Amino acid sequence: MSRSVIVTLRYWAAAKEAAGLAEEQLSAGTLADALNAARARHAERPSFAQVLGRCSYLIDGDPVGARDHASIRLDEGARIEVLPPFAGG
Amino acid sequence: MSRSVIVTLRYWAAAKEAAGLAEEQLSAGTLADALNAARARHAERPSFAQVLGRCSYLIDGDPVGARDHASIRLDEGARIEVLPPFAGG
Amino acid sequence: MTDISVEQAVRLLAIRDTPLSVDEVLAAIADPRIGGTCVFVGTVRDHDAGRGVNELGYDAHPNALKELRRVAEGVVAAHPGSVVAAVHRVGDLSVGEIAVVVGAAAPHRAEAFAACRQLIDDLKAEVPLWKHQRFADGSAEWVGAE
Amino acid sequence: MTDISVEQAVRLLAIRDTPLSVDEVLAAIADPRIGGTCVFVGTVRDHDAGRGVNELGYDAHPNALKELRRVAEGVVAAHPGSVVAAVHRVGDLSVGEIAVVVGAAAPHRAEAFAACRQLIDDLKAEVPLWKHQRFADGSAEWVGAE
Repeated sequence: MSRSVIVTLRYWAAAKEAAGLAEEQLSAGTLADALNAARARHAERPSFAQVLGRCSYLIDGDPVGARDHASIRLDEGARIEVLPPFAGG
Repeated sequence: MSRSVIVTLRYWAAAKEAAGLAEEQLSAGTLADALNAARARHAERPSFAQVLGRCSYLIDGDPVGARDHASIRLDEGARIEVLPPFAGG
Repeated sequence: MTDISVEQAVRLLAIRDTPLSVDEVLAAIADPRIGGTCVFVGTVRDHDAGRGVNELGYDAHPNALKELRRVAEGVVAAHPGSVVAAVHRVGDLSVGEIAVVVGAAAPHRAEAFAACRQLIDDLKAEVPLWKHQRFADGSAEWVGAE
Repeated sequence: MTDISVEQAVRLLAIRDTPLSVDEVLAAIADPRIGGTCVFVGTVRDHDAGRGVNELGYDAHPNALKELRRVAEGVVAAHPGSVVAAVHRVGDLSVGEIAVVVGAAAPHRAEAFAACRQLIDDLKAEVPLWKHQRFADGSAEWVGAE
């Protein structure tokens, strides 16, 4: 695992419900590490991994888009937002 | 000319304006005769024939549609309505 | 969507010479089973093909309302589950005034848009209404009769 | 149609937790150069996929208004001469309440319909908003997250 930093995960809508909380901090090197850590932490909540699999992500406000999560190195204090599929209108 | 009957022509919108009147009576055997007679009667009004060429017709409320005008024999007192292209909305 | 008969699905049809209201059409097609409502509003523009327009006059043939009903029933038949309404103005209208409001509501937006578009398209093509444009330069013409 | 800048063509954008009004959107896009106005209204339906719905809750991400502006500017860029408006509701809504109103006006109806349809489609696809459905049987779910 590349060197780790403390990052914040901010969950929205269905992700917040599945996580049972709006925000949490954890240690990770890449975005993939952070999501794996979150899955491990919420392993007892069945729908968490399932919802996470459908989410898109922002890091400090910028969309991650289709980039490979394992290739995205996180900065100290990065803010990762977890967005379920949009359902407006 | 097949036997003639007295029919009424009722003009609408642009046709009424081109004819300079809403309604007139004339003698005709078929729809084609009636329209020819009307053209002759309003020969001095330049736009009349031009507008007539763009109109659709009802005879006693029934649309003439694409039927050949010369083949439509008129009944005594038939009411022929002259409808310019529709422009609602 | 429970089946609505064609008659029930046509909620409001009117041709009148008093100002039109979008709210009236919206209220007519409001329905708890409805998720999407599409409304088209035709208003008098201040120009046409580069010429300034002052006013518009609409005439209707006595068959107009009957034809509008036939068009509306055709739309709901083509879009099962949709409900529709259409009101058209006759008489003299100034710039900005509403000439026509058509609305269609359906469980989902795709049907609402499709039904609304067909309603205004078929109204224009099949309902005996005529538009007399009065230009700023004092001239006037019946639209579509040139 | 004289050129309107993209900014001017986006007349009204709002995300708010108070009841929405179609009239507000119509007024925002009224324009004497306009002949056709298309409005789409999304309302809370009393059922979804056969299940009775009691209430709907909408959440918005803080970026939502910024994204809505990007979407609206994309629509007017794709439909020169059109003017648009969009208002979306957040908070708890009962059956029949208005969740979204989008409107597009243009010289002719084809552009008005196309711009309005793109506006609601892109809003749904690109603006971070979420819908929480509360069913008559007491269960609830976030739409699209299953």
